[in-house]
Amino acid sequence: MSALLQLRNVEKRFGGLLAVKDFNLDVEPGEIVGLIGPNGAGKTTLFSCIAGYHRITKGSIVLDGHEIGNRPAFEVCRAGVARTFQVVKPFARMTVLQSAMVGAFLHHRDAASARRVALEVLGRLHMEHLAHVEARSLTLVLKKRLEVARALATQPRLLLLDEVMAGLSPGEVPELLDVIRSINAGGVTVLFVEHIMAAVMTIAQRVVVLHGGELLADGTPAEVSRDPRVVAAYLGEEYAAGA
Amino acid sequence: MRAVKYLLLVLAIVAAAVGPLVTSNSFVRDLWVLVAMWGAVATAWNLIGGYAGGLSLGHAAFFGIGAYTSSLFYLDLHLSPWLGALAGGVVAMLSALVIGFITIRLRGPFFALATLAFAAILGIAATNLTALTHGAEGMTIPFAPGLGHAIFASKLDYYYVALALLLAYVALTWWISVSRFGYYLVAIRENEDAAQALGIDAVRVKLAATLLSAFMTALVGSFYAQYRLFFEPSIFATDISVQIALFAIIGGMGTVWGPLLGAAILVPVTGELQSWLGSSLPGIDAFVYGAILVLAILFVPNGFVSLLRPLFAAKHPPAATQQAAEAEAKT
Amino acid sequence: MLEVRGLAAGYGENAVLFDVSFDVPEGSLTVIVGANAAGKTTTCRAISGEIETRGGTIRFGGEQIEREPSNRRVERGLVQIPEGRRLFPFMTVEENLLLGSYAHRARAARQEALDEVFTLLPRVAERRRQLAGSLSGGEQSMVAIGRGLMARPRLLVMDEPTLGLAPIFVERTFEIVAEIRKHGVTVLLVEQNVKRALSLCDRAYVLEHGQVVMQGAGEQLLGDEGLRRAYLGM
Amino acid sequence: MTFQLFVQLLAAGVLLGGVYALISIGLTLIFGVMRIVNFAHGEFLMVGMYLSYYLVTAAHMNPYLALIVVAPGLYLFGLLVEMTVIKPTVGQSDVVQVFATVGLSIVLQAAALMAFSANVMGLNLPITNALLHLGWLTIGVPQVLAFVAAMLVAAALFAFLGRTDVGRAIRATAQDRSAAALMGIDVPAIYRLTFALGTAMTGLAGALLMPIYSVSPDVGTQFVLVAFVVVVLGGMGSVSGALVGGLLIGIVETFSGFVIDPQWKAAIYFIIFLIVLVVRPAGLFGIRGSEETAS
Repeated sequence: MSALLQLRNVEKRFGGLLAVKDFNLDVEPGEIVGLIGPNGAGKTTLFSCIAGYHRITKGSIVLDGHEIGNRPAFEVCRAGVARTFQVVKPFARMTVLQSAMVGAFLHHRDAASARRVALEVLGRLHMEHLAHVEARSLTLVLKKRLEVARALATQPRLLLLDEVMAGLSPGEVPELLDVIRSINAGGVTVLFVEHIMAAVMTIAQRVVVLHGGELLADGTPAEVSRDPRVVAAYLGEEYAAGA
Repeated sequence: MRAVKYLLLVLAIVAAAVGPLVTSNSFVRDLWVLVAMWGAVATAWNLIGGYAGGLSLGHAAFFGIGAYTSSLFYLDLHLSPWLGALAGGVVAMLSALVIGFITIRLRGPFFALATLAFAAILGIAATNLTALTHGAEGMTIPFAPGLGHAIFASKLDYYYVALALLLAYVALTWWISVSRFGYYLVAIRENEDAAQALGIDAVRVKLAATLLSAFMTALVGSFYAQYRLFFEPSIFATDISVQIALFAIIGGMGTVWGPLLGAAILVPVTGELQSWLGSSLPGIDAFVYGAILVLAILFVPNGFVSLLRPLFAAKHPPAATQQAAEAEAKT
Repeated sequence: MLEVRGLAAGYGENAVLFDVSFDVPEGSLTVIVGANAAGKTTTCRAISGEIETRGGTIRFGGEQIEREPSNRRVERGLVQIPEGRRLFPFMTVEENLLLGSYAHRARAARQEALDEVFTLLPRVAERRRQLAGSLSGGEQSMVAIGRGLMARPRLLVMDEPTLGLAPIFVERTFEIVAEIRKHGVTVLLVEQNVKRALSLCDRAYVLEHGQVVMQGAGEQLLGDEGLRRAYLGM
Repeated sequence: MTFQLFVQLLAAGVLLGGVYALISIGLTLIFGVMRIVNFAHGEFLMVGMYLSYYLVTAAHMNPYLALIVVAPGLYLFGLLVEMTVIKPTVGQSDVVQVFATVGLSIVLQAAALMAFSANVMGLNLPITNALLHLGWLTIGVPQVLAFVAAMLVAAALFAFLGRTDVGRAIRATAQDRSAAALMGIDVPAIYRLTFALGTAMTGLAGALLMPIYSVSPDVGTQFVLVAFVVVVLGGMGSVSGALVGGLLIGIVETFSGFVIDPQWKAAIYFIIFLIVLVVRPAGLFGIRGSEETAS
């Protein structure tokens, strides 16, 4: 069984700055993989490279046998990768249903079937009752969830979630975690970036740690959180040495 | 609710059909023609400006191309303006392809400036390519009524031609607004990055809308030529482009009926003003236009349609909306 | 000198701070630590008036200031060195410093302040004619500190001054912080570098998910297992 | 082309370019600081020209002394416009920003038409027709005076922006408005000041043009497009870019007017304009990324 997503020797350089260095990663079908790292580790950059928003300077990104590195974002999406944005990008003046339909139109040309698919996805995210509310009037929690719904409506094989928890109050996190679990149970592979560690540790089957643009650790949540190099990256060298 | 909506629609169409018959006053009939005509152009502009979010200040270019192309074919090659209009539409699409490639990646004000410059270049060309366009002297089409010439003795006939165009455009806009293409345009307008992330090829979709809008605008330009039977290079002027955009903005951009509503309000108001005061106080009409524009953009940025919307709005439970409104009020 | 009570703030509908309370006594070095996205920068921005507060009070020198615009707070001597330095890249180092003393309270003593900054930060003096944008990250952070000092602060809020710096500059930054304090300036330091910051400060607060979850003397917090949880979730 | 002709054209081009630069500096300054593209810019020029015209014809002032009245007059006018029309649009969508100033431009033009009629009016004084002979080189005195005054004003602006606290505050606000606020700068006040200053400079340009060109309500439209071309060429927001861009466009205009039909000269600008927008949208001196970032 080969990996759904394969990153090989991926490098991203901005002028003189090497944001991602010789990065390798395999994501198997059906996994939930968390990508963590301190500020400036290159997580969002890596996401943007996979999703086609940044060009990579070296290496290859393969989805299910097809090269998607350096393809424009819309082609990456058509290949089966859907993403959310760290800073939500709602279609402000569209309703929730309409927003989801934009995603659904990718595989369903006529409005009736796009609507059907969109409603089905909204149902899975417990948002049907909001179908006719304008996206701009949603609360942030719901906007984040709408991002997921929109992406899901494109019927992706791989879902990239970029800090969907950020900005949620502590009480709102578990609800979204359940949603992500159920999406994964529905057969969608999930790769996510997250800062809220408690969330990462409960949901991820595997955690990949990025530090200074390089792979620092890769393992189960428990393994990773005990890894002295990870502790050092988060709290400072001396802390790890002293603790 | 739905029934009321359709009833209103039927009433509006009937009113539009018989309205000009009520009067025989030529000035009033002219207003009806102008409302239909500018309503149609503004509806065409709305595809780019309202749905796709590209603030074109150069639609006079397509309007003028339509007028010049059909007139040149008619005068020099005796081609019926009905066909000439189609030719004008094709020429406008070709020019839209060129300007589209230049401007499609520009944002907001820069897109507006580039389209403005494009129309200005055409205006200069029309003034100076005298052999082709008769330069500043303008194009005069001899009055020779006949269906094949698309020249009519009665304003009523012109009115029904314009009304047909207008209804076709409004219907097309409605159809687009509920189809994939329309959803994609709005998605791109609202957030291009997010649209790309959902598999939308934004450049292609925007270009398609530009071509369609250019074609539609050019057809009305040909109509204008046959209606007025005279026009000059000033047809490319920025004022015309601004006016086109203005109708759509005042009425309500990105809505099916907004541009028509804008034209229906502004054309008679300024027409009347001009006829009352135009000779004693030239500029009063433009002054009112400008003042309405500034006030509307600051106080009714979503257009007059947004004021009517509560009358038609379906009743959805506004629970989430209310919450958000409160949050917004706080910020 | 600074008393924050029940502070709530955010961006749009994005609530970041829920209930943040802490004190910065006059003459102290107080530290706020916390993981990414815990709300540290938002706290700084609320204190300086860059964003509006949603609830709670901020008192500075006994007076309530949470409704005042930024420029008034600067006039009171509440000065912030923002996250990411935020120098004016197309201006020279010297111009950046002069802008630091734009506030009326600082203008009178401008030349004196400039001399002090150059003495404290000789590297900055060497670079005074260069464009700020052309400096290395470490040098930029020195300029940012200098620019903050030019405002003659009573309280200097430093938001992650070591972020992204090479170890040698991190070390230098902490030395400078200690130096500033010796000059009688009260400092509120927000840091990711937990160990170093906690060993230096009088009192520290740990922020997690927009709330203060721990507080105490720096050394005391250092040994606490809860701190690691706040960062790594388990 | 003979050497003499070349020099003659170059001189004329540079002189014209100086005035173009002055017309454009206000536009670019306002954009640089406030990120507002002012479509009513040409009408500010027109207001300056009318004010100068009436000061000369009705109040019998010397056209160059009139500058002393025009500059503060337009400054106040700019303040008024900023407080009524511009301020509410700061931070709003593109539609609002573009069409608020487009509407303002229509209003001002129509107001001028109502107040002064469509007549084209020019000054006819000894000084407006005076010529300066430098050997075989002949140039108009008003052109020279306009150029010299434009350069003086530009130099004064540079000194103001570079050497005063307020000038530095203006530049700081342009580069990073929230960091500027942390310096204790009152950003809304800087916006007001910048807009009024930009308007005053444009009015000055109008007054300097008055002895050379004639004024009519639509005169702004002739010059506004030149200003946009200059500003885009020099880089939106760059004052020195506007200076260089103005000189370049002045030279291009005189030479192209000689080589090809002068009627086409405006088309040349626009083509340059479109090429710059496509090839180098930041312009020759434009600063990319000086906009405020989201975080």
